[in-house]
Amino acid sequence: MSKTQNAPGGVRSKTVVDYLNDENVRAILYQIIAIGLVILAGWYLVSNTLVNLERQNISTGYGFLDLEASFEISESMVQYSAQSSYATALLVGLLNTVKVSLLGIILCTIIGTIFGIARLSSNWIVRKLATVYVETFRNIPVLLQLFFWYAVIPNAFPHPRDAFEPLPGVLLTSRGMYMPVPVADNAYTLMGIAAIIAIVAIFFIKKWAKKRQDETGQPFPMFLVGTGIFVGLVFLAYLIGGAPTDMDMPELKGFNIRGGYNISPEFLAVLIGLTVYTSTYVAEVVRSGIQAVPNGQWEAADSLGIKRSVALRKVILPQSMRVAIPPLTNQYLNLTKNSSLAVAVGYPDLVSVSNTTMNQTGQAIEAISIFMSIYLGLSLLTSLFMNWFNKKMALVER
Amino acid sequence: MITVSKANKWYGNFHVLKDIDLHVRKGERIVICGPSGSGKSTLIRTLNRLETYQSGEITVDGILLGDDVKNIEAVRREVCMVFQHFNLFPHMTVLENLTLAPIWVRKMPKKEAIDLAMHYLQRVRIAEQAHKFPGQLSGGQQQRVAIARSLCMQPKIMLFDEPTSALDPEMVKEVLDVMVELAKEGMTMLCVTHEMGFAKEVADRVVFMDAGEIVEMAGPQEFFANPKSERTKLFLSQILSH
Amino acid sequence: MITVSKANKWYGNFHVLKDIDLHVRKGERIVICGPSGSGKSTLIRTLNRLETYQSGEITVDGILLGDDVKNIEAVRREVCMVFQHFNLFPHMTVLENLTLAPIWVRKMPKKEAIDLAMHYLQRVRIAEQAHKFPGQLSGGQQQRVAIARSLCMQPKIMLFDEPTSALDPEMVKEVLDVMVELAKEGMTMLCVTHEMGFAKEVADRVVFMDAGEIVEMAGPQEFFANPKSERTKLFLSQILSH
Amino acid sequence: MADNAKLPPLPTGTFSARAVAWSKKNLFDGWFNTLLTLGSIAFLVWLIPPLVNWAIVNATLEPTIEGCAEVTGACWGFVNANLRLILFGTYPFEEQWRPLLAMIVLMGIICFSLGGVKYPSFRKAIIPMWVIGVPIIAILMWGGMLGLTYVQNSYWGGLPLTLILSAIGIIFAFPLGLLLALGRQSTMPAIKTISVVYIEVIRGVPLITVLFMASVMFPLFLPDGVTIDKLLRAQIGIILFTAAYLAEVFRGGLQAVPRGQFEAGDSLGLSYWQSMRLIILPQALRLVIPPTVNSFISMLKDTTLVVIIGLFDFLGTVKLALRSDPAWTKYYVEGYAFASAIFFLICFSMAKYSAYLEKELRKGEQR
Amino acid sequence: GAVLDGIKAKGFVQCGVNTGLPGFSAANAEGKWEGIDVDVCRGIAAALLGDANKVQYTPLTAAQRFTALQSGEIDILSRNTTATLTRDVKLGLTFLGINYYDGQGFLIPKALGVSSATELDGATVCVEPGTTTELNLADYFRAKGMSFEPVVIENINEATAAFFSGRCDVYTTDASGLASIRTTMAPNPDDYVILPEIISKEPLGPAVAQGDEQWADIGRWALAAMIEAEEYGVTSANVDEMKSSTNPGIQRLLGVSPGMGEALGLDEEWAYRIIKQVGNYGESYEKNVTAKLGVERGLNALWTDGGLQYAWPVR
Ligand SMILES: Nc1ncnc2c1ncn2[C@@H]1O[C@H](COP(=O)(O)OP(=O)(O)OP(=O)(O)O)[C@@H](O)[C@H]1O
Ligand SMILES: Nc1ncnc2c1ncn2[C@@H]1O[C@H](COP(=O)(O)OP(=O)(O)OP(=O)(O)O)[C@@H](O)[C@H]1O
Ligand SMILES: [Mg+2]
Ligand SMILES: [Mg+2]
Repeated sequence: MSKTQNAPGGVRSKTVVDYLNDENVRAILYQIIAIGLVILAGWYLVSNTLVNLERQNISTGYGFLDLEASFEISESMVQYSAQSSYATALLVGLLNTVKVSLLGIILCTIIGTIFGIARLSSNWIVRKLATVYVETFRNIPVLLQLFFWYAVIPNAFPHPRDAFEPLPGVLLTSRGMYMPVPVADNAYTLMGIAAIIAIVAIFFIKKWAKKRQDETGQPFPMFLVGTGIFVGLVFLAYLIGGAPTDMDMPELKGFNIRGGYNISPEFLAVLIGLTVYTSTYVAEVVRSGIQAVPNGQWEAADSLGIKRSVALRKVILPQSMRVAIPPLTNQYLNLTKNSSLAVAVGYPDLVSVSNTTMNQTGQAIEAISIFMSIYLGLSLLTSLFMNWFNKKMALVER
Repeated sequence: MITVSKANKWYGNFHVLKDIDLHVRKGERIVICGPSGSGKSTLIRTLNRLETYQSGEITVDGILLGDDVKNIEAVRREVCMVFQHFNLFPHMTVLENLTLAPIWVRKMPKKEAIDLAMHYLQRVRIAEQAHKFPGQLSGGQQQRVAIARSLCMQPKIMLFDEPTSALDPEMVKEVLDVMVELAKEGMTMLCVTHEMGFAKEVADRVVFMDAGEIVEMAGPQEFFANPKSERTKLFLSQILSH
Repeated sequence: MITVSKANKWYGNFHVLKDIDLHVRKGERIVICGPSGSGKSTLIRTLNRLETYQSGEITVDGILLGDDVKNIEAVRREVCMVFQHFNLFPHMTVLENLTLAPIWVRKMPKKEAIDLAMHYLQRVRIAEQAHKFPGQLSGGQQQRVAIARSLCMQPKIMLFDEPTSALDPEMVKEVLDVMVELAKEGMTMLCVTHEMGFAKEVADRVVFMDAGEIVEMAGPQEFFANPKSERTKLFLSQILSH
Repeated sequence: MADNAKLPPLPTGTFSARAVAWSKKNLFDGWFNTLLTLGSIAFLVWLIPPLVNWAIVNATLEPTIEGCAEVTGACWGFVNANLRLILFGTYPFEEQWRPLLAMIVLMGIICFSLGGVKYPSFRKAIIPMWVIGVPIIAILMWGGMLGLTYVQNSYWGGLPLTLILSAIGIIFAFPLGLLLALGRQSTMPAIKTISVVYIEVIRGVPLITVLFMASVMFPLFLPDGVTIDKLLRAQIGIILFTAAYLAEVFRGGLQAVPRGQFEAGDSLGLSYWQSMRLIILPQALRLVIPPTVNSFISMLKDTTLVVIIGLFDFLGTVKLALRSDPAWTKYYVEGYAFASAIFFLICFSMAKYSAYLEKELRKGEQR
Repeated sequence: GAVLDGIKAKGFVQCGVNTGLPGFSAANAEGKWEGIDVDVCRGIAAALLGDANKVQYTPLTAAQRFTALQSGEIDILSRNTTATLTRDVKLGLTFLGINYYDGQGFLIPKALGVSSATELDGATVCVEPGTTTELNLADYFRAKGMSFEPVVIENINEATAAFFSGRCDVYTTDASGLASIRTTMAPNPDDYVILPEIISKEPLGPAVAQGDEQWADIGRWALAAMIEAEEYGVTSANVDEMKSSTNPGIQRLLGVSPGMGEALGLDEEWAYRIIKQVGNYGESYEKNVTAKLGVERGLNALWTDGGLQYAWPVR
């Protein structure tokens, strides 16, 4: 501010008291004090830690990351064995965390939306069942629920030797679910390329179709044509590639079922537990999102003669989405964070691997700092993505 | 066009509409006024079946308004309502607001719907705002869009529930102007409003309601010049004194 | 009493107040009007330091209004503001609303504060509502409480920002009556309002603002009878026509 | 008005006619609803009988391992035999009336505080109740005075511990969260940044990492020879964690108070702290009571995570009991079911209460 | 040293134990801590403070145990901890001796028809994390050129439940644990066998932090006294009669001929009190391990009986 501080009676120089009475000066003082306190506290903790580490001969630094981990991890999305480094082990844990969180987020959104709408259903029994579901699974600690699912899943299915085979090649056992996967072949690469070409083609056709509709008002059966192009092109590539039929079928070899793709009971327990728990919150978010749209919007649609189903789709849901996004983001973050409980039922997530690492190397500070910053990073990423989405959905205001 | 006979409505035990009798002819313009809570909104919302009624009979354009879904749909195609708070769809542009109902209810081709919408937007004099969102418009502009949206359904009857009372004083005029024009073109209109100037200018009849009853019903000259009932006199003295 | 000289204010790059010059003598009653967004609210809020200003000088009752906390406190003790939306404290009874500032700012004993409050409540004619909560009162009553609350601070200057525009038409009169009384008793008042009847009756000067500038300033007779600037004429035609 | 008042027409018909009409409207309204109804009924038929058989018909309450071995259903005998261990953990056996009493006192204060929201006359007593109640609980739990023997807090456990961790957590997180919320709203960039960073960092990491840090790393932060015991560290971790979440709750409350209220305070000449204390906080806090109760419920559920760092909260003592004799270990399903039931009871009733409060408060606004 | 002074000042020993491992340290139905690890702490308290009950227990998870010791939160860690070089040197601990010799083994269902660990190629193995067990397992299979799939479960309840539901072919942990899991938790114990191979050495013992030699000495010799008492046949029942024994070893142990207590900075009755109040090693083993887990002495028999328990002489 460039104003002079002269009193109306005449010129007088400013005293210290005048300075202390100035709002701006005061604000700066408060801030300096606050920052000072934070720095002081930080310095105190760090210096204590250094002294303690020194005194107790505890080694520090992230050098251990290159050492051989020498423990096995049951499921991994990258190449890993006991000879791999701790860094690789942590990466495996991270990927497992991401895998279960991502799938959990998708599933809990679907299930939560269904139950959220069911709670507003006009069908009494459906409404009550949805309420019971939501209230039950919301009010029991998620850790207990994980224990519960992990107790149920391995017991619900037979030993691999007597595996239950609902579809040829799909095996349900106490060690999880096995599915056949195609053996690698050039044809699949070709199909991938075809899929990309199809998507690009569909993109352009859609642009053209929109233009045509705007000009002539004639709609274009985009969904049918698009599906046709996609399926056709990919199938063509499959035939050109020689139509390979080899599948890697899961079958019993020795102790275990070998081959195919395995979904372990630990993973299932964590996934189901987190999904069920979080879906109850998502259901509440969806319900209140729908209820948050002012009644006037329904009335306006009614008075225009628009059918309720169309009104829900075109008028209400797009608006409730806007209300629902911030609390949904919170639930997604919670799910990601709760995935750290996977350690309790033996799913090798980030915390589980870090825990073992911490125990073997004794370097608690480093291990904790690694997984804390990874979680922070994941949370930030999720928030950023949802903020971006929120902006996209936000209403334009004056 | 509209026949209301002995209509009664309760909210729980609260009797909001008491033996309402009202006949509206085609092309007639009716202004409804009365103190707050007297049931004005409830009455016109009942005509559109936004509210149910419990006894009596209401027919609109020859269609009996009851629980029959087909009848309700038919009535709603003919009767459009403009609300105090506009109730525009905030996530759609002005144009999308206007074309939504023609496309989904009248099954009109999109292009035609847009032409129609632009026609009515010009009529309410905001064609240049077609691609903005409601949130970007002033209150008066929003209300004009709401009127245009109703007009796009080409209704036989328009209902207005205090269309100007949420507006800044300067914007009232632009909305009233549009309504006066409509009235002059012969649209059948029922309008809840306290704008007595408007009532004097266009109303064929003024209806005064109090405590759920129609207390007085007369042509505007007579209504303002020599109101019969005490309640009407009191109300008019309050509303005109400043 | 109030001297504003060459005051300028920006919101970011938006210049809301442009070289405002205004002198208000003790006991003078000023009405400010102008189109929406012209900076009327901003101007009177600046006088109370609810908003800062960036250049120029404002002195109130001889105190320079700047960044000095003591000065701000001193000014606020002398200047009270009545808002469009009343801003009563909903968790306190009417009486508590009125005694809050005398007790905490003027350090008045509680009993004395209550006597004072009852005095002003009688003056705005709602003494019988003293123990109700604001939510239980009508809009007009709430605004009268808000005025009484300001009076309890026994200010030298009162500012009003559209005190009647959030009220139902029936309630406007009761609030205006109270304000007219105050004006007749000689309180220094600045009032943003579109109630032209009020302006004609009590204003010593009418200030017309547009786009952040004071466009015209004149006694009410002259202002309404022959406005000088085109902008004023346009505005008056809009506001008086209905 | 009274003379021409009529009563609304009543629904007519016999009871059964009305029941048919009801189910037609609520259960079989259209083919889709009929399908849903039938599906739901099938699901219930599939689920309920086996569950009842296991939990009640074929179950036993006999508190011996032999008794349990004989039945095919649930072995509630496990819970029966170890009830005191499950409820109070390793708290000295003869002294267990003390945690019981402490728990009753705590529940009493909590209920009273929640009731205060509804009955304004209670309100003045809430803070004194806590000020007196917390020391009473502390004396009961620790002892070491008034003739009570000293009990170290590494012996505390079970339901009292769960309740204490969450109640103390909320009480201390409350002021901290309030400060953080005010800090986050501050116009001073440094203070705002500190608050935002704290809140976002804590909210960005899982509670168990905070607990790990409190239990494993925290001792390293302290100078040599200064130790804080495990329970206190976990409690501090929970407080720090909860404060960040409460800060967001409060921020919501503060934002819900209209700006005009600040301005009215300013224009009456009240200072920042006066406005806060007299005008803003009373309104904001009233608004955030329901979400605060919800935070309390989350915290109650989250205290189960302290088993991961070796404290015996209610879930921890169930596990402890499962291991008190290896022969009990296989009855973990009964143990978890019991724990679930207790947690459900507490959380559900509080959630209902908070929903009820929300409605009451909304009514209050409209008055 | 500082730790010892601290203990004397506060009047009790703060002892870090397992959060629940039957036989070693677990709470009984009355919530009292029991087990062979608990008895070590009780013995030390008896020697130092005169009363075996002057012990406070801090239950610790595997992850917390070393930090708790380093920070001084506990005075002694008696929590079935394997003594290794890294822990001794890098973590700054001092091990006081071995109170349980263990080794890692395998438990498998009979139906699999496996009689040796060398046939386990490709098996799924349930294991608890964070201990040396997990590493030994990986080492063993690697050394034998076999592969396996681990299922790592933090909590023994979940881990054993998973094994018995068929989630794993093999359950591995220390042999002491295997025996008790088989007898008490299996639906039918006869369906399961413990394989003969022991794949690792697990010397378990109490540890203290480096830096207070006197405190370490007291702990070390309290443990030794319990073992030596068994060698001499001194039990809690006959310790009073034994005071009049003519065996010079017993006389030194029980303080009849003075010198030992003084050397430790204790009174001469220190070992007498341990045996009187806690019992000798054999009694502790019998009461806790044999009774709770049904595990025989094996490696933990005295050296004179072919075992490894061989106390440093108290002289
Ligand atoms: N859903 C409802 N449930 C119960 N009572 C209602 C409901 N809607 C309105 N009422 C009551 O019915 C009465 C009439 O309401 P209505 O909105 O028709 O009045 P109005 O004449 O339009 O008043 P205003 O001028 O304030 O809009 C009022 O007393 C109102 O409180
Ligand atoms: N906090 C703010 N940040 C940016 N611009 C603002 C802010 N407050 C007000 N403005 C702008 O400053 C201009 C003047 O606002 P002001 O509220 O003073 O107008 P007004 O004359 O009181 O209008 P009205 O009659 O609608 O109350 C407007 O264009 C408004 O958009
Ligand atoms: Mg109305
Ligand atoms: Mg304004």
